[in-house]
Amino acid sequence: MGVKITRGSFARPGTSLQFDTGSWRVQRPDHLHAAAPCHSACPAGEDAQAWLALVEEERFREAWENLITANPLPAITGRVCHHPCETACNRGGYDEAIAIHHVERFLGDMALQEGWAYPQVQVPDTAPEIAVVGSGPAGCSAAYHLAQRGYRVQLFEALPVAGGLLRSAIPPYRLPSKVVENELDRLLANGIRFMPGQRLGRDFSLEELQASFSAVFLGVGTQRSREWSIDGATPRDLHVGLSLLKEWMDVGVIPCWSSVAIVGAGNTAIDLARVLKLAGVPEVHIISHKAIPGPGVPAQDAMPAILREIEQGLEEGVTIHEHRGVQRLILRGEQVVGLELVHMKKLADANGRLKRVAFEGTESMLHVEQVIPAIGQVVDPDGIRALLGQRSYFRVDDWGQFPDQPKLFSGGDARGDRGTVSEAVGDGRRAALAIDHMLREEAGEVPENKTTPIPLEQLNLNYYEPAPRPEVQLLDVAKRSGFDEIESGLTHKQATGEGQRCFSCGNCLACDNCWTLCPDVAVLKTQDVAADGSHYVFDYGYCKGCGLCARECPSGYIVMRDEV
Amino acid sequence: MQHALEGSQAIARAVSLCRPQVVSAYPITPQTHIVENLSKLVADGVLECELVSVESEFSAASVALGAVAAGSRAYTASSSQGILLMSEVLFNIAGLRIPLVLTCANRAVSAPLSIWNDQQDSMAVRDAGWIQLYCADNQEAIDTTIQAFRIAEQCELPVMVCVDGFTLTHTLEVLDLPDQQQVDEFLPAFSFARRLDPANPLSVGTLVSPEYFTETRQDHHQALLDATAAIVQAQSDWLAISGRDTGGLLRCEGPDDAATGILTLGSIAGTLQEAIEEQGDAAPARLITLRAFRPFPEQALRDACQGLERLIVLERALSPGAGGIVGTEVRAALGVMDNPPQIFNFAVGLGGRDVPLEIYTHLLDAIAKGRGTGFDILDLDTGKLPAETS
Amino acid sequence: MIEIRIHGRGGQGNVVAAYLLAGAAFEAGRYGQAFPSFGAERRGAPVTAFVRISATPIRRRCQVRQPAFLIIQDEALLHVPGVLDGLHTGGGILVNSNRTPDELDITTGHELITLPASKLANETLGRPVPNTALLAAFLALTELLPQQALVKALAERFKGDMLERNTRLVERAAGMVPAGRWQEGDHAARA
Amino acid sequence: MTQEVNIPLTDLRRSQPRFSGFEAGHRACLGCGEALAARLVTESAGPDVMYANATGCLEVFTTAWPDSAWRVPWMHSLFANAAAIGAGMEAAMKAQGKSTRVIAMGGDGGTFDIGFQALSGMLERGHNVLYVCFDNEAYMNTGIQRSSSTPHAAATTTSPAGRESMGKRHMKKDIVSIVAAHHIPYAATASVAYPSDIHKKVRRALAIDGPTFLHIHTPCPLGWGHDGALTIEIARLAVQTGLFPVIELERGGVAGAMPIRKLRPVTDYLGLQSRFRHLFADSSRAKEELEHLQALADHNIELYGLRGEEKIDALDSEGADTVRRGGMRWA
Repeated sequence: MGVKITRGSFARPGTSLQFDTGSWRVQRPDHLHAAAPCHSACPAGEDAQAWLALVEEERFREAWENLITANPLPAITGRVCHHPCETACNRGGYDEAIAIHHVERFLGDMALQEGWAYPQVQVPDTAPEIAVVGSGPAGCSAAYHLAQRGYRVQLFEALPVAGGLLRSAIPPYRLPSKVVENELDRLLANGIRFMPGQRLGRDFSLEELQASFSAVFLGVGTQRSREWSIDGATPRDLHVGLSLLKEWMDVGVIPCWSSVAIVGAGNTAIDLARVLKLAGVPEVHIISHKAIPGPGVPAQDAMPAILREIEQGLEEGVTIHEHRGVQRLILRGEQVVGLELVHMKKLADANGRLKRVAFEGTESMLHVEQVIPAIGQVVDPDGIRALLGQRSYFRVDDWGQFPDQPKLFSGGDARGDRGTVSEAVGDGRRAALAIDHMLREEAGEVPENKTTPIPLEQLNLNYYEPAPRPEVQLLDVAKRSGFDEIESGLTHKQATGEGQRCFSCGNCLACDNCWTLCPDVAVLKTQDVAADGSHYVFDYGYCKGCGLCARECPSGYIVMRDEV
Repeated sequence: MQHALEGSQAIARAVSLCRPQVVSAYPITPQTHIVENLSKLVADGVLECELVSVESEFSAASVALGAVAAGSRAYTASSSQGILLMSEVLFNIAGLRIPLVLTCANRAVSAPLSIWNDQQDSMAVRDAGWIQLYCADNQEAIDTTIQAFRIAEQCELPVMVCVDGFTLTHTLEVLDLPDQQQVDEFLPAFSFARRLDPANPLSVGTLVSPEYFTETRQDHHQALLDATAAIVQAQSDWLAISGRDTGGLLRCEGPDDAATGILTLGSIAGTLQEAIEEQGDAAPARLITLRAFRPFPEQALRDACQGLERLIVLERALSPGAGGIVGTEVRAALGVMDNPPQIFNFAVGLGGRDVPLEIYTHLLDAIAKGRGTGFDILDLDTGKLPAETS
Repeated sequence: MIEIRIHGRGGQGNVVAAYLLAGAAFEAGRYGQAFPSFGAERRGAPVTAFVRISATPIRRRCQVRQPAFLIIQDEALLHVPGVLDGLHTGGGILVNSNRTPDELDITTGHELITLPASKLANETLGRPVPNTALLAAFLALTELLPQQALVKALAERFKGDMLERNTRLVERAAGMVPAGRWQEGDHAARA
Repeated sequence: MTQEVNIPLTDLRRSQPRFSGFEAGHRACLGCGEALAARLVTESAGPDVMYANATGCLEVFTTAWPDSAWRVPWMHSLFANAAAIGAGMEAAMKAQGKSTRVIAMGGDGGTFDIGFQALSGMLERGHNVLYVCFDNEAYMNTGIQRSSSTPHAAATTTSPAGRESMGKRHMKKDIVSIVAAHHIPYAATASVAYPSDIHKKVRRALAIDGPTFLHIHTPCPLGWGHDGALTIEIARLAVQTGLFPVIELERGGVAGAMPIRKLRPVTDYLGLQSRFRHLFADSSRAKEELEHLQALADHNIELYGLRGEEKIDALDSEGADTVRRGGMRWA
């Protein structure tokens, strides 16, 4: 440029780049993808944060495709899940949790409406073949994930149609049968050989399966009701909750009593209570050992049923007797006419073990026409008695694998420690991963990201605006028939709004904060997502390690590490 | 073309002919008439420029500095306290090698307060790194102002044109004012390679560590030394256009064989010249009028003093506790001559005291009495002071 | 070279008078030099200005200590110490006054001529500024420069009606003093 | 786990999707608020701007010859004359008929104190200059001496806390009101904690023909005594406590204020900085000073109506630098 810069201390632009301030650093910032609490908490293994990010940008198909890498049935779980993701959601500690559950349904419904298909996988005829028994959520999930991983799958179902409890135990006001049908049709069309009317122990044996398949997954559920009696007394005309519900789902009618007491605190109890109420039973009581979930109620003391269902039941007129147990059945002949109830609570004994204690002097009478136990189901031992032994459920490891039976897996309700559709979906997926790992003869543990979720304290909440969670439309109580779906879906705008509200815990939001706030211009924005998943790189030639970027990263994605 | 003009008016017209783009101004006597006249030229549409009437001399110098740095020809003027208030900026301007022209309407520096002429102000900033040119009369003020812009821009150094306050600035006389065409022929359009420019965004005024400072200073010093050539060149080029000799580094008048020389700077020269002429052959003397004080023209000075037996240095400022400023430098410069003249050094005309025509005879009397061999104030009259009462 | 000293008061146009006279010299093809002796004085205080007129360039810049003529802008200044100092033998004093020299009753040792300059100015210009009338009278007395040179110098400062009035004032004032009476003084000053 | 970098950083640096007027390799302290603010201002202002910079940390740490961190035409002259230099540049641009804008900038010393007269002159003469003051509330370049911007009760090396002293006795000068009293079209305060607000205000100021003023609160980790990582947090707390009101003034009148969403007690702000450590001593004087500072904050909140709770609108990002997925808040 012909300019003498020695004159009067002139300097050329940007020449400070010659000076390496990176040598000042004793700590360096680094990107650390920590798990979002919603991801860690999802029984099905969904990374909600990842697909919410796509929803915000209205990339719905990609969001759905991300979602179905974990859960093939979002239109179903988006209706029936108890959504622990929302309980875990860090946003709950700020204003209100993201309505992840509703957005999941939004995506599931959109996929059905648009006819989106699962990714096509070419399965060679020589691929190992896996038998999946039971086409409930666990079996369907296992079959789907195995098929997606290139295995041939045969899915055995005792009934003529797939779905298991999805069709038989969840009332249509929660889960319309059309949704179940559509989701399962797509799933079964995905390279799975569906074998309806094939019952274990009747049409084939476990041994035959084990002999002709590379691995077997038992998603048989719990088909048998628990024995129920009070001091040995059982009413003659005892109806069991789940059977009653199944009957109503199949036939569409239910006995019209004047008053009913349902004993139990799970989803069956609530579903049945609501069905009875909606069918016109004037008085429906639920007798629960536990309390209605709410603030101050510890998890172990809360009714296991989904809170939303409990609330809607109460709204519809169901009466819930919390912390109450049945002390005595009042029988007239063998006919129930009432119950003697007593206040009960689980308290720790001298050894610290929890024990149910009835409080003397709190007894009361409840006169009802019918008492229905809904205290749970156990595995039907037909054809698998040897496997079950004296137990009510299968005993398997985290991956669903039976001890001493390396090629045999199970999941879902049959495990006994599960109770929800989402958990069953997760079990099916995890078993598929384990089967894949086993058949590939890979060494070590089944690979899965098990990271500790990032706590709220590690986020910088200054960068988030308070914004309310969207409300969905509910059918008026007066208009509820039991068959029409009560909850509507989110609007387009509500769904993307939830994407915006997402904190993106532990993951790069691409918000530009680190790039904008670096006093040393040592953070550079990349055009595409960088190798480590972020949209920025640190230029360690200049970064002095002040830590501002880490401190001001809204989502806790940057950590400072000591220089070594 | 000849005009009867007041000095300040003539300087303003000369500045205007140089087409400055930015003029910053702050009032101080006796400089005020210059910027008043410039303001009038702008108001009358004769001069098209940004006239910035600032709130202090410090800002006047700073505005001019900013303007030149941003690529415009700029001008400002001041006196006395104003020069000192801007002194920090003056050093800065020079150190940044900013080509700026400033007129110093020389005035004494307070305290005691005096609004009248001497040259203490410009002498106080002689080490600021500026070129300093002293004018003997208003014609020289016109011609020097025009030359100053070219010298400044050629050398990338600021030029201070020193004009005796009142004695020149407030004196109306007959002056030759060049026309625009002559000035345009002499002075190219302003250009400054290191100007601030978004297309080539230089950083100006950086921090310079001990590692580089000395070299930067040397570069500046050398630039001032080299400026002597530019001063001489500007003078001869302007002579060719205007027909007037402005004196180059210094002006020498009087008989070649004179044994006595008198060296001075500024407006005393005219009075001295007439005084010497009045003496005729009785007391011939060579009059040396120093025009360039910075750079200090050592060689030209030695050449001018060849053959002198004695040289009287007459100046309008002093360095209290040391003596003459110019005198000291002249002694140093002539000390290396084979036969240096004996040097006498006087200050005269401080704080506006009239320097009468009798100055020459007074000087001769004084040196005859042995005064001035070191340094003396010539026109001292302590007898008139009221007696101190305690 | 002729040296003239003008005594006036702050605000009376003392400096302007000096500039006009030097300007008139220039208009007449002579060299002129004019400068004030500035002080810290404000309006009303006695002030002084100096004028030199010459056929050759003027280089001296010292104050005028021995003027050939004094122009006094009001009669009261005659009593201010130093006003008459240094006036050449044979030099003249022109005083702005409505009275005759005799009526002024002052002994100066020099010829003193009075002119009711303020009165004339008030009548002609509408303002009692004595400069133009005094200068016109001065030029008439000394015949140092043609009146037309003064008019030209005035034209540098005034335009239109004001210039016309000043021109009339020049004519009027010049006619009120004896023409060429101080021509000798000029020679005296030159000597 | 260190990051794998396989993108050529030099190319990437050259192709950042935002104008860069302020380059890496400068020598500011870790977490320097002033460096960040200067970066934000230059990025907001764009390339067609020239800068006059007063003496201070910013000038020293950006231009150690022969290096310069600036990518814009930039000039440092002296401590007191940034506004006058800017005025000169602006006059030159006007004379040359160019549209290049001028930003003059200085620290609190160069603005509130030594450069105040030049600033006032520039404002009064109506130069088309944006003056930006980076306020870190003391003479940091010379070693943390009190300035007229140092807040009440802060300890500096010339207002130390001791047996007879609770830090600076006097109040912080209300510079923005003084500046606004020049009847200029736009004066505003901002905080380095709110970059998009700075961006908006710089753009707004540069769009105005006439003198404008932007006063940016910039924590100094060294002088305030806090970890460099806390610079933004502390700047934000100054706003959220009401001690540093973020306001806009047009023609001398208050035209807007950033509401405080989450009002915080002043102790949250003071407690993070060692310059206020003496206020947490167990003494009645310390407690009184804490109350005094709270009262000053309360006064600001009342004066400018900073309480923002009534008006929370999810789409209104005023009052918080809300992040958005995908960034480019400034695009």
